[in-house]
Amino acid sequence: MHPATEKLISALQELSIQVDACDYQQRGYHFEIDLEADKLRSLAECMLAQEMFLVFVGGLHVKPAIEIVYQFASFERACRLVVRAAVKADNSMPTISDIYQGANWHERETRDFYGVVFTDHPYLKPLILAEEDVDLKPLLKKDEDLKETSEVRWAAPVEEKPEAEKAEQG
Amino acid sequence: MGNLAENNTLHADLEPAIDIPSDNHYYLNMGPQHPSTHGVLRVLLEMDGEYVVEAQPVLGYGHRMQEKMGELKNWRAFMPNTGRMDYAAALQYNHGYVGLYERLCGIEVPARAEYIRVITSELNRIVSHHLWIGAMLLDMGAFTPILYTFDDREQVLDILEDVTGSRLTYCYFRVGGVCKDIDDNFIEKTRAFIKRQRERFDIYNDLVTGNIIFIKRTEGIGIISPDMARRYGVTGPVLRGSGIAYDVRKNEPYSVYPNFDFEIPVGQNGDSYDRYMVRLEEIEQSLRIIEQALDQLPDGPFLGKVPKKLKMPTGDCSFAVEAARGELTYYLVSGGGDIPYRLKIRVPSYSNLSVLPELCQGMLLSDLVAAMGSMDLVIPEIDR
Amino acid sequence: MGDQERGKLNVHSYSAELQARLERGAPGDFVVRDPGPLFKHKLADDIFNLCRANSLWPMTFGLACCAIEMMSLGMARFDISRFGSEVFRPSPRQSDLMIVAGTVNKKMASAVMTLYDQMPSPKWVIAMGNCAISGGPFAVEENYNVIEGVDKLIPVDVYVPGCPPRPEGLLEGILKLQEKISGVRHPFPQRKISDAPSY
Amino acid sequence: MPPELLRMIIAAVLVVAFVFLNAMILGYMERKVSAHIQRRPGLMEVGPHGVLQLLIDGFKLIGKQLVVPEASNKFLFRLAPILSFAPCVLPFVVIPFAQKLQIASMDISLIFILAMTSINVIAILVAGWASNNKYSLFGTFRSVAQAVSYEIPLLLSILSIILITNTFSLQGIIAAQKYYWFILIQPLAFIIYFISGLAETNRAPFDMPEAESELTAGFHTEYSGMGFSFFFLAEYANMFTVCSIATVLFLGGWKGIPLPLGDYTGIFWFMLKVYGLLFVMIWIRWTFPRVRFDQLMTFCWKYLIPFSLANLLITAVLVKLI
Repeated sequence: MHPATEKLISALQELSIQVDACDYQQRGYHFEIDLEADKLRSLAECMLAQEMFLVFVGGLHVKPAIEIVYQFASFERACRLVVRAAVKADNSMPTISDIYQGANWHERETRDFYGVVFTDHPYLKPLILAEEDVDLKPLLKKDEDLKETSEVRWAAPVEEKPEAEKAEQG
Repeated sequence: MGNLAENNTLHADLEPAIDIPSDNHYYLNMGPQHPSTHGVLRVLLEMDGEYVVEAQPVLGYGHRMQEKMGELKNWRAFMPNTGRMDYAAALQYNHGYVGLYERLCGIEVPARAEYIRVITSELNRIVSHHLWIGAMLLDMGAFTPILYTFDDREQVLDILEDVTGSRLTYCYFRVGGVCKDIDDNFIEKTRAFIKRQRERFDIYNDLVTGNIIFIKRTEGIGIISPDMARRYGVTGPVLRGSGIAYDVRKNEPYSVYPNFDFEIPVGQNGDSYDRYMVRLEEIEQSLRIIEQALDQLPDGPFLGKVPKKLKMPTGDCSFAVEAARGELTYYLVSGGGDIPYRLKIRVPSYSNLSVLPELCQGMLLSDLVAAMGSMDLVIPEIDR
Repeated sequence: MGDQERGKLNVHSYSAELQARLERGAPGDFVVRDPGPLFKHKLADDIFNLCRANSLWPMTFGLACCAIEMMSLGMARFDISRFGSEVFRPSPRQSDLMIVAGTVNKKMASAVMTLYDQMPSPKWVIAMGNCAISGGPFAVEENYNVIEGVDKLIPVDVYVPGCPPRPEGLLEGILKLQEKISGVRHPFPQRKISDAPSY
Repeated sequence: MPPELLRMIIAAVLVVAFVFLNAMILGYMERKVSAHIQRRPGLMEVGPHGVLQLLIDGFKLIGKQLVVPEASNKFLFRLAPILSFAPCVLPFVVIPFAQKLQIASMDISLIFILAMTSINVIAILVAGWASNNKYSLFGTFRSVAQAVSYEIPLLLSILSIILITNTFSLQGIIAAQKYYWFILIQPLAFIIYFISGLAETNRAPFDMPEAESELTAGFHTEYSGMGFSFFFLAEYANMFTVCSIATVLFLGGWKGIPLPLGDYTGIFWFMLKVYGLLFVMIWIRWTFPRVRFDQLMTFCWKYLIPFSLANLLITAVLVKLI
């Protein structure tokens, strides 16, 4: 492992964030983190200090609560992290747009598509959608299509889940 | 944010107007129909005379629901859409999409198919850069270069049309390979093109690179510092112009890129001129890759065995490719079956453009146009 | 600028207008303020139509993929200037022809209509590509943003199908439009291919 | 009818006809030359090699609807094209096309031409202001600043010729070039004059007022139909005027290899030289990118004006000594 990556992992563990290593050949990223929304800002600060850049911010509509997916990567070495954080009970999420300015638009877009409110965001106006479509939230799943969080996570290799077939839709 | 005056040497004697409080600010609406916004970008500008105080891009005039449609269709049905996101470099979008499924489902790709992918992708990158050189100079008021670059572009389009069947919005790659094999005719024409393109660089340099007006318009304009690039997630030639040698092809190699010997051109100052030089050099590097790939091209099948209906495992998967404008990442969340549960597409121009509000403070309107041109924006790609 | 002031920047003055126009229905209902010519004469009309047909100045107006093919048409290989149409005017006031090259979505619709209104008559519209004709690949059931056909917004004269159409296709569309305006396909004697100078 | 009046009427008709013809020829030339620079055939189908294209364009523009924007100043909006067109016709009255082909000979013809060409900037100012469009206003600001600045080196370079010839009469200046053209003894003045002339006529790379990629169409963004074509005509008429002054001052006017009926056929040489210069103007336009506005001003104030002053000074000293 690259020494800078090791440093990043230890810095994250100091923040008591658990980092799981993944199989890059299978998933396309090296580490995954499941995070509480409260720790997001400290994670982002740590990432910036360790010279990672923000690849994207995206939403994921699953059953208990909408998850926001952050992906970070490094300019210097092969190191890609996926961070998933479920939104708080009031459908809100702390913003990281003051740490990573690039997150500004991604968060606005996520608000457009999912209606997640990013607290303290400087300018949470519709970006992609028109002003009158402010409540459209087009990427929210219908109830019958909505899945549990566990249904969209990698299963342990031994477990085969044939019932996943039912996901077919029109 | 007031560091612009220090960075921008050309502005040193002309104090930017941003620090002077003034009631004379006015708003200027640039776009969505404006010759220099490359389609349908709209930028709201707060201006003080000729100086931009603040710029606020308004996106969404080209929003085409690509992420929504990604959740409705299986890979075969969604493939054409990938080519329509970034129409200037469609094959790289194809590449990312099929690569994603191959990684997720563990599908083997024949070596010949990977080589064909690399050759056609790099040709597509050259096409995209051709388009960009012309469009940027068109923004700066020079009309003629675009005709010369389009002339070269048409040569490549002829080659690509032979194998892919379309001129612009390709849908050529398949999960497990490509849909049509290349023949000797293709190889011959490609080699002829490489030779021709190398000669054409002289014309570009005569017409553009050495031109004093061009240098004065681009040097020191729109400086993106490495720190700024990191905060905004800028990638691609725009980032490399700032001196960071980040290229997905080297950093997280995919396909058969490790087999080739090529360099990542980087700039020094991160200004528009560096971005121009980086892209020009990238054409040369792409030519090198194509040359090597043609030499090494193995025999064998061009399409592996793929089940009619893919059965995806549950879980998420990410696949990044180096598109012509920067890092393109497909992130797929699967709930099983053959239709994605969620398809997030990270497009490079989106992050590249998000620098604009910070970049253009205190800039002249003409510089804003030149800086925007140097970023190589494709608006329907940004809006998806 | 403070946050309140930022709000000023984001003005969407079109949306109510768009709604009203969408409700009004068919494009034939538009109020045309053109008073028409002072006098009408058959010969004068013929001459003017001949001139109009051979001098179509398109507007610089690209929306998506098709715009690149529209640009290609202006470039050396296809060279629309042979027919006198290479004068791409950036201002709608000076253009005769609007080539809707690409997908029109809800946000863009009002701008398209405004631009059409800003053009002085007589004016023509070419819907280029499947998106402009019918929404193309984006006309799905869950469509929430794409206008399925620009003819829902403005009257269209010529449809050029394709995704995107080849430049030759658009050229054919322009020739068809000339035929529509003047009644004759390409009014002046057509050049044989062999006579054309080779470039 | 007194013969003098008849002569005036014929002259006026000829001049206006010539302005239209000139615009047509230049428009055709511009589109055809640009096409060949860009390696494409250009106008081809309307008439043989597209020669009728500009005529057709003109007719079409006459037939277009005239749009007057709701919020504009309607009187000024309608006035501007006429204000732009009328003064640029007048210089043709004093341009010596040949020894005897000059409508009116004035002792101060050079001053007259310079005065008339300067009015164009007021027309642009009126057009930009009346349009009530920010882009138009932008173009106007730039245009006025540019025209006022470049007037200075233009005049200074002309002045160094005046010092040599001691006359403002164009025929007098041509007569003074009996043995050699003034471009040989005043090359710097010629270059400065030509560059300033490019800027005065708003030609690329100094086409700030109508910078397409920045200001859509600049000061004439809101003009349609004939309003637009008047600006178009004025631009080409001004180009012709600038180049004909350059021909008179630096290239020996109508002088050339003597032809039969030399008093009248000098027009051949005159036109050859003028259209040669116009060709160079078009060539420059389709080759260079546009300069930035502040660079444009810097270039004028920091380079052109000092150089033309120095040139003027040296000329004055030399004239005094010789």
